[in-house]
Amino acid sequence: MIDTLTGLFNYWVAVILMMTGLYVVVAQNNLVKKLVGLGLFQASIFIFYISIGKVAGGAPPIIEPGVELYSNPLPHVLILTAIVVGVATTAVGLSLVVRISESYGSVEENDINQADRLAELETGDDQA
Amino acid sequence: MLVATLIALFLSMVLILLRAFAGPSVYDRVLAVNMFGTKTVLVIAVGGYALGWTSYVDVALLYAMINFIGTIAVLRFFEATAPEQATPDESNGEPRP
Amino acid sequence: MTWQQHLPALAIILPLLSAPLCMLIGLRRVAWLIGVATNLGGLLISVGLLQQVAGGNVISYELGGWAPPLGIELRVDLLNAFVLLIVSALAFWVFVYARRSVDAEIDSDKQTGFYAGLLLVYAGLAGITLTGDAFNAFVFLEISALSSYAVISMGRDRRALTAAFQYLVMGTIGATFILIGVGFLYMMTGTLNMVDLAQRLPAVSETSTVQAGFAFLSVGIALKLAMFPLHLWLPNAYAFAPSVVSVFLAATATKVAVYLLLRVIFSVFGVEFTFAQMHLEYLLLPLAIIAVISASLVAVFQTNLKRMLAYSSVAQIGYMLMGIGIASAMGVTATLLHLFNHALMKGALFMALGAVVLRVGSVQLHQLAGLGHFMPWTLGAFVVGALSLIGIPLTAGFVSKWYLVSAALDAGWWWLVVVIAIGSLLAVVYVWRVIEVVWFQPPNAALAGKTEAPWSLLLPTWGLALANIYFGVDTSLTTGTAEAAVGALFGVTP
Amino acid sequence: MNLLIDVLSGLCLLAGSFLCLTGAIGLVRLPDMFCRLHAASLNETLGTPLILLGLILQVGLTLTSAKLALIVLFVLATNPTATHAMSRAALHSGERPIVDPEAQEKSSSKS
Amino acid sequence: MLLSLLLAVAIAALRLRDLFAVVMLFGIYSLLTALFFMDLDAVDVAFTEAAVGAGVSTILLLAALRLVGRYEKPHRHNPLLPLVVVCATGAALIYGLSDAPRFGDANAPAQTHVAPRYLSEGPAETGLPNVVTAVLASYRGFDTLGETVVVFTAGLAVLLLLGMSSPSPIPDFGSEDDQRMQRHAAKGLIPFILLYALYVQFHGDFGAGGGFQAGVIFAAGLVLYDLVLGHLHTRQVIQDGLLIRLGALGVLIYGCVGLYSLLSGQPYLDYSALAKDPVHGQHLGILLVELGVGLTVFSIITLIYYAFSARRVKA
Repeated sequence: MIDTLTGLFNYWVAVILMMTGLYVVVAQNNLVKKLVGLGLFQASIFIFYISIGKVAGGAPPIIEPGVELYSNPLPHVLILTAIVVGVATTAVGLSLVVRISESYGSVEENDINQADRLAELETGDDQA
Repeated sequence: MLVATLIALFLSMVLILLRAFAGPSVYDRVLAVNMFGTKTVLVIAVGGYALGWTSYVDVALLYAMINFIGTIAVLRFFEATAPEQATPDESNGEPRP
Repeated sequence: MTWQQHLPALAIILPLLSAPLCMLIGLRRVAWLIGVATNLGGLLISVGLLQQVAGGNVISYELGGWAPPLGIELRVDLLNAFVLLIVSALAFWVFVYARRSVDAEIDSDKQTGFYAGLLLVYAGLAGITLTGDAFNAFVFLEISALSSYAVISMGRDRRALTAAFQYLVMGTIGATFILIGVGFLYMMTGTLNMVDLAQRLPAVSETSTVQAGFAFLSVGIALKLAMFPLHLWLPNAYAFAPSVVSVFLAATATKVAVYLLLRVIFSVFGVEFTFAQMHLEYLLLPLAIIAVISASLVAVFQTNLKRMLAYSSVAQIGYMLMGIGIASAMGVTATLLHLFNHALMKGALFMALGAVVLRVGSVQLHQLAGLGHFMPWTLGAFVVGALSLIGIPLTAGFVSKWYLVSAALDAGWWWLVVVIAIGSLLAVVYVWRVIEVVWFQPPNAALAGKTEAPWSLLLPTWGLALANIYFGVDTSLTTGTAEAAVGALFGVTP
Repeated sequence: MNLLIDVLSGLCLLAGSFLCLTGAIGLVRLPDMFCRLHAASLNETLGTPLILLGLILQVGLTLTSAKLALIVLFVLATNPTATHAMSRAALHSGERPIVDPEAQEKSSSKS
Repeated sequence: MLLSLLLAVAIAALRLRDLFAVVMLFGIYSLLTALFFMDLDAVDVAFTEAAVGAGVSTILLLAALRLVGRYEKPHRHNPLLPLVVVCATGAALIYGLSDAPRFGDANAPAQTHVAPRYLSEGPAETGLPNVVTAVLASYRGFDTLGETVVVFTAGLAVLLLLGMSSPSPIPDFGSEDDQRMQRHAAKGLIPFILLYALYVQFHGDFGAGGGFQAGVIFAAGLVLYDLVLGHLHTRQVIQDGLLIRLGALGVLIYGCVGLYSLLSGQPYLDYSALAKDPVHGQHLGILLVELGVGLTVFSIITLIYYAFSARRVKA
């Protein structure tokens, strides 16, 4: 039990961070904050992956003479890709938010939903 | 000695974080973030040396750059976001050439 | 290596590189031509691939010359060759259809980017379909997802923006869940290659880590394929996207997600693990049933026809999951057939609506009264697609429903047949509502002077509509392929 | 010689750490934004190079130490600039230094 | 220790209403994550996270906040459903981890199956001591091609969404005098930043770094120039349509290196076909692809930054 607690400490923290990030995404009303939450969520996955690749006493996987034990390079490669994907998603999300803010005048989910509902009720027409 | 330095750096990071949480003004936070960045550069440099990391200096150098650009960007964009907060006598600066 | 051996790589590379080529040239007409040419190439390649694997053999293409699991492998068998054929055929057809519709709906200075975006969606879907590497699938998932957000948001209505944003949030959570699942599997096996995973998983299948990995993968993919409680992003995204995008995404995107689910369930984890150990069917079946009934009910009350069809898509996905949930070869065959047939019918239906948007500018039901008299051909195609959607004999939709019903009866689940019947009845209701308004009501005054859609839209629409009938009559090609593909799935992993 | 270098670098590190820590304490304890800025930036601008200098002394003459020296130069150039920009921006946005003790009370209770 | 700090930052970011503060805390969070990656031997990842998380993401978020407003409205919401979702996810994660190999275990399956092969043979097969670069650009080169396309797609999406409206310079703060200091500092620093980017680009084979990081740093240099010396200047140097074309060109460079090997009868992206000696070919191939990646990343990030900062604030 103790071993499970300490031996996996990194993972526990990553789990709590994931939960925090996910909570921000699901519960927050502000679209920018949702994106920040998405960023937190993804960053915690990065921690999780990098923790998988760590070898106790290992060196960074840049081969040098005289060093025997290296950490696992594969998770690093995967996360490099994932970081890029993450920032690409953030950029696209932000430009959507900017456009939403311009056409609705708000970036709060409640306001937007309300505006949509009102428009549908008034015109009975939900296709521009 | 390196260890002592690291501990001092960590302590100051915690203190800086306190300020970053507390605010109250945006500039306090900008300042805190800027200081935090510098501390991170130091931790990487000192820690990297102490623990024998490879190519840690590159990362530290990159941090120093990003930190500066980040601070300037924050100030710029903040200024652009809240023009109404500026006092009238000082806000109308000369237009840029 | 001969050029035939390069087909798997080319199937992905061609659209992947022609998108930047479009942007490099920067002319919208050229972009469209490049798109059509690329997709024609893609279609030919996928036919070629299907022929190569027709005998049941499997092609493994080692990218970079590194043998898997070291490098990334493209792995083509009957299943994904079949799915690739669906995707590329629809993509080609959509591109033929696109020019007039895009001219009408997208600003001319954004058309080049729009075509490039569509090509990227296609490239991403082709990548997911062909790859034999779990992480690579994630990368292509993101390519197709990011480009779909972009093309969806090009819709004229501002709700296209919120729909795209909602899709972005849900899609990213889904992709991240998939990433967590892959991480768990990697932790326990040390590999990302699907074949290698399948070999190494049985040894550790009792561990909670693998079970959690399975759960995360399933939930992540379920988000992507809009499985019932996670479907909320879909209706608005399809309803407010530009017509071309609605056609393309409705016909292909969720299909590829269903394929991915099949791949994970059958090729990576194996039937044994999925059904005997994890009992996925206990989750899939109820959700599929709720999806069929509730989404069909909601569809009945929609006044926006595109949104109605989108809800109908959620219900149809329910049928596909039902097939998987039955967990027999027959059931999965039904799923595969429905993949194909649903692509045909939703393609035809959305294309017809695209033509309506072009001429009328709206797909609001009350504005379309009597439109059948002005656009008989367009709405004729709509009716054919709708009949297929209901599952009338001699249409494609009937074939897959027939297989589904037989599979349910084989399993002795007559109540499932009742559910399918209720779902089909509801489909009759929502489809009849439309037919009644457009054909039998007196023409709306505002419609005076509307003319038939141009032939460049009609031709592709009718092409798909006739395909619905053709594959309803001559079932040998589809059922033969689907049965063989499913046979291989169950055979490889007993 | 070695001893001398060790002592020197130790002194540098110690002094640098001290400055950093006091700067951080100042950041938390001082009453208004400008005081905090003052404390933080001055200490930092000296403290960071000192620590890095201590490190350079230990590393010896290699590519690494050259890069460290580059960081020192960088920090020396950017830190005052950033501080200057921050104080300017703060002043322009209506932030005012507290000069009168009563207001100071208020401000510290507020934060 | 580090991780507790991370947690504190994350929770604080959750609670604050001032979005500017949230973004800044997000920057700190990235810095901490990167520090943590350093500790776990992931130099390349730390490098990227620093450049991307603390640099690009933060600047983009700030640029977006300029356009959408800075304060979050207080609102009431029912936290029950989110809590259930989050707790279910957390429970599944914890359940999954209870059987996981211990952290740092050298005998975990992840460490014994494929990875050792990369470490033992990678340098000999590709001629690169940095195994991460070798795996990234050669063994899993197809992923990296995908990654480059993702970046390109993001640029395309932003271009489609925000377009290239006529530039509106960010308002100055203060007079000419105030900025003199920044300008001098920036003018002195920018050449170094650009030089450093080139160093990172070509040194990635041996140390941390590579095309992606170099592209980000190069873009950061331009962003700094733009921030301090004004929008209009930079706009004259680099034109709008040019950037997306450069990005496309980068992807095409990558793709065509692969096509070359395909045409010479090798599998796609097999760089051994590029030269007589396979190892030499690998090295050359990796150099070329990294160049393509760097070009795409640089131009797309600059493009995205411009698209955000050139947009006018609408009331």
